[in-house]
Amino acid sequence: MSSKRPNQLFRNLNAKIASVPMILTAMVVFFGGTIWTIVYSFTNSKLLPREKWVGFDQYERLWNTNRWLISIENLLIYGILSMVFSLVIGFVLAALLDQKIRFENTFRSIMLYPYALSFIVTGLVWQWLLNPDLGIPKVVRALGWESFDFDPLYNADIVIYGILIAGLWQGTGLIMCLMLAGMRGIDEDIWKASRVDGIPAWKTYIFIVIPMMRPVFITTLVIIASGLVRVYDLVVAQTGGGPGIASEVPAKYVYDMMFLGQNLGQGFAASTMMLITVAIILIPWAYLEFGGKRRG
Amino acid sequence: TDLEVTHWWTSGGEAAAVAELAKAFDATGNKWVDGAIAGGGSTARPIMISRITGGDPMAATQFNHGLQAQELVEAGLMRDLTGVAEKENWKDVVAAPSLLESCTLDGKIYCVPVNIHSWQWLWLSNKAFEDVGVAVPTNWEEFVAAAPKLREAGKVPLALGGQAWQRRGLFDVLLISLGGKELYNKIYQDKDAEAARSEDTAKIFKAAADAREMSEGSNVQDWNQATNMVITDKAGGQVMGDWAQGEFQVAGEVAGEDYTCLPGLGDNALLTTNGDAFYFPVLNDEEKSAAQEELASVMFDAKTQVAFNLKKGSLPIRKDVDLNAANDCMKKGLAILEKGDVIASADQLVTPDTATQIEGMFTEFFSDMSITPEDAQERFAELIENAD
Amino acid sequence: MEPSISIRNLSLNFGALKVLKNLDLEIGKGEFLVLLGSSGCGKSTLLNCIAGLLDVSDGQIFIGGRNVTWAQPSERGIGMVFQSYALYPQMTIKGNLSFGLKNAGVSRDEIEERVRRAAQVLQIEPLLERKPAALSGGQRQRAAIGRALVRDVDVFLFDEPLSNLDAKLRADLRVEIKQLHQKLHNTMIYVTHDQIEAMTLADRIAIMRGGSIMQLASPNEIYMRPVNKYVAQFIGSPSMNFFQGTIEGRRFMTEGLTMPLDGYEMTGAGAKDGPAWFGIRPEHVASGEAANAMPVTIDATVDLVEPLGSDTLARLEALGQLFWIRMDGQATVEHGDKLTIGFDPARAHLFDEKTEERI
Amino acid sequence: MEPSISIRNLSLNFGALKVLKNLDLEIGKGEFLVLLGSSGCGKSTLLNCIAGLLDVSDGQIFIGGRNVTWAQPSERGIGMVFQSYALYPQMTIKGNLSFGLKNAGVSRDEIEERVRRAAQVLQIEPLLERKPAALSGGQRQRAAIGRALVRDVDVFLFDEPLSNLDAKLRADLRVEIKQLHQKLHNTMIYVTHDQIEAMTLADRIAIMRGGSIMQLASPNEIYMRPVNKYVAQFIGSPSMNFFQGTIEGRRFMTEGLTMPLDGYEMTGAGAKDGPAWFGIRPEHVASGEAANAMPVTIDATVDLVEPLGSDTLARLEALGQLFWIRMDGQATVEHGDKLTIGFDPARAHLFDEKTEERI
Amino acid sequence: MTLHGEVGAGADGGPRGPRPRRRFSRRNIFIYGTLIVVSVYYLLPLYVMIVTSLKGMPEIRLGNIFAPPMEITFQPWVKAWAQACTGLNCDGLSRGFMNSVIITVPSVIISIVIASVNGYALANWRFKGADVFFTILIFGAFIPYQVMLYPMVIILREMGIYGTLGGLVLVHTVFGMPILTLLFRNYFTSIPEELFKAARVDGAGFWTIYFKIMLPMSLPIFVVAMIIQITGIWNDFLFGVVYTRPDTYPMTVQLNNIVNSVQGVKEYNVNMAATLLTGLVPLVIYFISGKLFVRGIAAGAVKG
Ligand SMILES: Nc1ncnc2c1ncn2[C@@H]1O[C@H](COP(=O)(O)OP(=O)(O)OP(=O)(O)O)[C@@H](O)[C@H]1O
Ligand SMILES: Nc1ncnc2c1ncn2[C@@H]1O[C@H](COP(=O)(O)OP(=O)(O)OP(=O)(O)O)[C@@H](O)[C@H]1O
Ligand SMILES: [Mg+2]
Ligand SMILES: [Mg+2]
Repeated sequence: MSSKRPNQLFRNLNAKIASVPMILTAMVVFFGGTIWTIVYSFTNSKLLPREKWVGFDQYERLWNTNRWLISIENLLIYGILSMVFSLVIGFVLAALLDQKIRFENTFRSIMLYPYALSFIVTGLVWQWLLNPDLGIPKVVRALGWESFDFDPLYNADIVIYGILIAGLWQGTGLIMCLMLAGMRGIDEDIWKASRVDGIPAWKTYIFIVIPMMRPVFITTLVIIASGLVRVYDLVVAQTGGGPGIASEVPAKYVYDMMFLGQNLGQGFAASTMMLITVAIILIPWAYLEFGGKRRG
Repeated sequence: TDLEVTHWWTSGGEAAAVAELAKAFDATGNKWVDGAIAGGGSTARPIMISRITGGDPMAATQFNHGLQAQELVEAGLMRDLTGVAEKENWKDVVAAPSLLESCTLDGKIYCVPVNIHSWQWLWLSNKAFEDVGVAVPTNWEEFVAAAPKLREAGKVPLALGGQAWQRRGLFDVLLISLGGKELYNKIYQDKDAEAARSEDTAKIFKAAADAREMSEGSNVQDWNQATNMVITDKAGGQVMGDWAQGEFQVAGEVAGEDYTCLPGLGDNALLTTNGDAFYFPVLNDEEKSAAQEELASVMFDAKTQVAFNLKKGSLPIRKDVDLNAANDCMKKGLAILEKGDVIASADQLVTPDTATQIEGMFTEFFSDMSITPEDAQERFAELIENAD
Repeated sequence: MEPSISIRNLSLNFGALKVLKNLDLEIGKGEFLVLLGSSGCGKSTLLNCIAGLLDVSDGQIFIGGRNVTWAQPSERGIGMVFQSYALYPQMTIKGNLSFGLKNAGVSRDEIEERVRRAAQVLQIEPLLERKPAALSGGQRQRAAIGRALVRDVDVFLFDEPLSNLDAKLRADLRVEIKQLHQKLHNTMIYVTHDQIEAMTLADRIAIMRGGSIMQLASPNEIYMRPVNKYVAQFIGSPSMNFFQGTIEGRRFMTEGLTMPLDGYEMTGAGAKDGPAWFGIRPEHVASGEAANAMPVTIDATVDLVEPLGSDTLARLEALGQLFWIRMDGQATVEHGDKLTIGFDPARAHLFDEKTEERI
Repeated sequence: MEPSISIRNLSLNFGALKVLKNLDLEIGKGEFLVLLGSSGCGKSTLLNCIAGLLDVSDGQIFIGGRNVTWAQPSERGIGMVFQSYALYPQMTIKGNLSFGLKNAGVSRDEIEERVRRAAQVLQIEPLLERKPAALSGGQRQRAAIGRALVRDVDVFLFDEPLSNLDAKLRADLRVEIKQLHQKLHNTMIYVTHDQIEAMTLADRIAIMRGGSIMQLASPNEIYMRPVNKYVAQFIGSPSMNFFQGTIEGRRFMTEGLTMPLDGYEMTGAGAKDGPAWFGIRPEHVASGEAANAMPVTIDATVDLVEPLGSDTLARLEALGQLFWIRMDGQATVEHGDKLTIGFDPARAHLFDEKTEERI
Repeated sequence: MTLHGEVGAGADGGPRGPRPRRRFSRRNIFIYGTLIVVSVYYLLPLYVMIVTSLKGMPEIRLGNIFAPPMEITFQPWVKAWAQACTGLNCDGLSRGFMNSVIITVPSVIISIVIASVNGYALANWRFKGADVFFTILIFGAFIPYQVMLYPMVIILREMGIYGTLGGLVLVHTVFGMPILTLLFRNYFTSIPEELFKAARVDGAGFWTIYFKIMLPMSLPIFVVAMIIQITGIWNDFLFGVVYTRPDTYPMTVQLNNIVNSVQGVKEYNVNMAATLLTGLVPLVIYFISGKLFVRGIAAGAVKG
């Protein structure tokens, strides 16, 4: 037992050794990969990465590309709507399930099961359901509503909503579960207090429960947001970006540029823009979550 | 020796054609391990490229001709097939020298072209026109004129799939067939933006706008689904390459009776030659390397070529083959080929990057009625201007 | 006493579990009733029934003469304060106080006025603009009381409001609640399992056990005349000391000791002979010189000493069993000391051995 | 006294927050030391430093003469008991008790033996095969103590072990811990903010405030001679009563009253004139007849009465301020009664107004 | 206040006993009505998939996708499982099933083991800089897979494990790590710290505490992690196709091949059957462990 302060590096060495995979993943894959991507976004790499520097050319081209702009716009629309709807629908469903109802488990399973299915499957099924010649639109017309003309997958103006319907179908169940868990975590006494105060249930949810569920909402937002940048699979399976380029998304742009267009530089530039966006959203959050407070 | 061959030939006709290749290869005592990836080149190519650059290459892989694989070749990842080619005298027997040309880099041959494809075909459903009481058109203009009748009868005049390459393809066909060889070359070969902005090109865009209107309501993604609309007489016609013929065959339809094919849209019988080629990544395994050369040789073999191309609906890459079994349409194509009315396809002229951009632009154009032909033309011209 | 709350034949079951069993209770207007009992005896359940937060299984509840058995909590004219404070965390204290009123459609001025008054009574005026998270435990509980206060109701229900506070704060707030009651004269029902709180606050204490009320009486009565051994043992710290023995005539006999029961007031018919428990509270046992003046004296050995400052508790060994006594704070005894103790059987409590009822 | 634990110049910071400040402390072998202080004063932090669960920022810790400043918790020869019991929920009680021994590689027989012995001491033998969830709070805490016990160590650390229990159980377990100490004679450090526990258990109490020790002395000394006003006020319930005034000569003068300080033992040099606090504990104030015998008498009005059964607390108004006194349990006073109270200044406590140090 | 009717009125004429509950109160109609409508939305695709997969092609072409099959046929299932062709291989999904199992099992196990140890180290053994790494890791949760595809190819190539099962496991471990580590970290943080302290006093080291104390307490979160990973890995297409060879293609790749290999008309019934078959494993897991999943979510995810 030395009285000297031992080398800090070797204190709790096991913990550090156990963290090596995490450190490697963080540093080599995510950090390294990000840096590598950014560096090569300043080259005109085509099929293979090469160090031919072209400055900001790729970015200039990126922001002059209609498809990229539409992708961004789509992601914005999809992102905002899917956040709003996921949260609202998830919350409302959770609130309904929270009413001590019968068959709660059944309802919950029904809402959650789509989450078990991949985006590919989701996309395929909804592509089919929304097909104007086969799916719901046809049935509605067959039922007598002749003028029913809802064909989101073939109408550039609303295609993104067609994707949204599928996306929500797949993801809201999980959000609902998170919300439900959050609601159940709220002190029973709060509910009692509000009942004694004569506050109607819906008001209690809106003015008291929602503000108390802040951490849940943050977790939920993170989960939705991390799903957003990956909306690729769904789009590919459901519309392939079409009609035209009406439902393109940034991740697809990146992918297509890198592998179809064989213009890695352009793909990397687009990736970098996505990463920057993510960073802008995420860093303040990470700071608040991990930097600001310490564990007591 | 087992060789893994990746490709994206998964439609009915295509699969049957691949089977011929496999059969021929298996007959040499080796084994063809099929690595089909469905969803077309756009799905398959990234996977192929990743595997090759990732150091886990397949033994052979399909690529389109042209610039797609050039960098892989330059990086020394592809096997040099010059030895086989010279031994078997490919240069002399090849039907479309330009295709072998595009397999060549610095005088060395790196791929095996296996067929000749041409894009400039209009496929028409005889029955569809019969239904509406119009004669089967003999050229594009008649087809356009017949469109309203088809519409009235609840048919889609022109079937057009949603994938980007089909849409650009349609435009390129219109460009060649209606605009002629010169205009085409100016634009794609010389990257002449002026030509792209010219009156002549404007006409093409007008025609494209017509096509756009005619294709409304197609609502399919894959090209063969569009073809299927023609086969089932739901659509009047489709502009598609000769590979569409494979689908008609699988469906048991007979050229001339059930359907009509118009090369060059019936206007300008010019064909681009395009084709599929197989590349052979460099492998460390001696045995496999030897088998690779065997496979290359099998693919180019005259017998295999006939069997393969009959199924595929394309033209063989060799001139020294007997094509008695070929049908009507194929013969029409051969005739044009023999006359030498062939030009290089756009894929050989522009980089994939530019091609993707042009595809993007046309996908947009064909699905968005609000884009005027003039706007589209201007954007097209800009892309041509900036092409490298 | 005009009843403010009366509970008739109340039962409550959770599934098969009978938590409250045919309970009857009348609470007078302005009375401070404490429900005391060990954990799980049904105190909170009873309170929740009164508040309307739980549906009764049987029976009726009247508040202020009205049958409120089926009324909503907010219609019952009650205010409630919870152990966990249950303040709405994202609202200021003022918001907490006024939220219920706003909902009830009380006018803005009236709300202002009521909040101001409640804040003044509870001395939380400077805290009105703060959020609960920025308050100490005691301040939070005061705010929670304020929320009940502004409702201007006749009945206050408290569910262990002080359990989450530390000893010092608990004592302070106890006094404040007492004063509040003296000022407002509302009916208050207060659940606790802390007997100090019960003793100091209550007009009457209801000792509950297993869903029934064992004894309902004033603190003094409960302390002086517990109806059964459970209550006797439950109230008082350290607990009452018990000897097992027999009553014969007017004497209690246990091993090695016979005590005359002169001065002991029997309940009911008077002395029944038979096996019984003899109980005496530690504070009713004298030691040292004072012991000699007592009718009964015993020799004992000190086993353990607990100096509390103001008093000293000592555990003795006597008659083969342990025995707590409360001594003066200045008393200096140590483990092993021999001591003579004495007590007056008139201050004792006798319980039937079987029924454990007071004799 | 041979020191069992000595802490030299210990500091601990959480980032910028200095929680412990150059703390020195010597604890004798077999001593029972209680760390007492209000919430957040650093008690748990100090205990965790001793246990090695927190890395110190500066200073040294010796246990049994060994410098253990950087030793692992398990190498320090300590056992620790936590407020939340911290029993491993998935193991039986026996598993809980033997876990540490298994880790240390103690032989199977030895483990059996030690567990048996500990279980016997704590009377939890019948519970050994149960899981913690199947135990009551008191049984859990006993098991948690058992877990420390089997480790056969010289030093036991307790972090508010009884806070989660109800009043009755708390009193029982307090006694058990006391007895355990009498039996084992280990060194024990016990954190609490309950002064009853502190008073009854401790050989010495360390009163902490803001990361420093204010006073370290025996319970009696702390009760009788608190070194400053904070300690005086902190110890005792109800708190000491204070008057603000001035010392002149050997008299204390406050509005409307002058008291001779005969019999008051000054600390240090003796009387310093100047503004000061005069403190007197509620239990040192006599009322009724006894009051008249006291050197100082005051007339007062009863403001509030808290009958505790064994005693009665009363809050009086006297000299324009509130004033607590402790009376006999039988005393019957009521709000509004007039009363004469008296006390002996010899039993008072004087503190400098500025430094708040004892005079 | 008026009394609530005669029902159950007691001796005093007031209500007595439990508040009467109406089965079909407005509130109940609203709640159950909404839930049922919503359930229809969620179930519709599944219903259509099942119904379609049991129809023959002619019936599909004719009709209404919602109509139940007039003639139930299991041929599409058989075809999807054993006969559907991709290129030359006409053995349907069956080949992919074992591959998926072979890929999923080690990937799930290894990624969970690593992430749980990391989460535990982060929650209980905080060392300097851990938060920085963790933040970067969380950042990684937001990076689209496509972006990392290329760097990952290079990393695997440099490690020489490209195309091996090990490589694929590594990829899944890496990309599963952010969200799993977050889950485990949150869960372990919610375990009372005193338990951890007690174990340290008891002389348990890093691994002993992990295995003997933490692990047995973490069933719910392990279930959540397992479900997330099984679904994620089983459903993965991108990595499965990029980092494997044809003979080891997982089921999703086969599914894509079947669905996208259009031979003439799309065989919707076969496609649906194939889709259902592919989704079966995660679906079954969800239905079996749904309750634990919710519990685990409550324990691990919600406490941010
Ligand atoms: N919602 C419930 N469902 C089932 N049983 C319950 C419910 N609430 C309480 N109980 C049971 O009813 C009994 C009484 O509970 P109650 O909360 O009234 O006790 P209490 O006297 O308030 O105890 P404490 O002092 O611990 O608060 C207990 O046995 C408890 O387990
Ligand atoms: N991990 C930590 N990080 C930052 N500050 C801490 C941490 N742990 C404790 N503190 C702070 O250190 C101070 C002392 O805390 P400590 O837990 O020692 O108090 P305590 O005396 O044990 O209080 P209590 O009686 O409430 O347990 C408090 O102000 C607390 O906020
Ligand atoms: Mg309770
Ligand atoms: Mg503490």
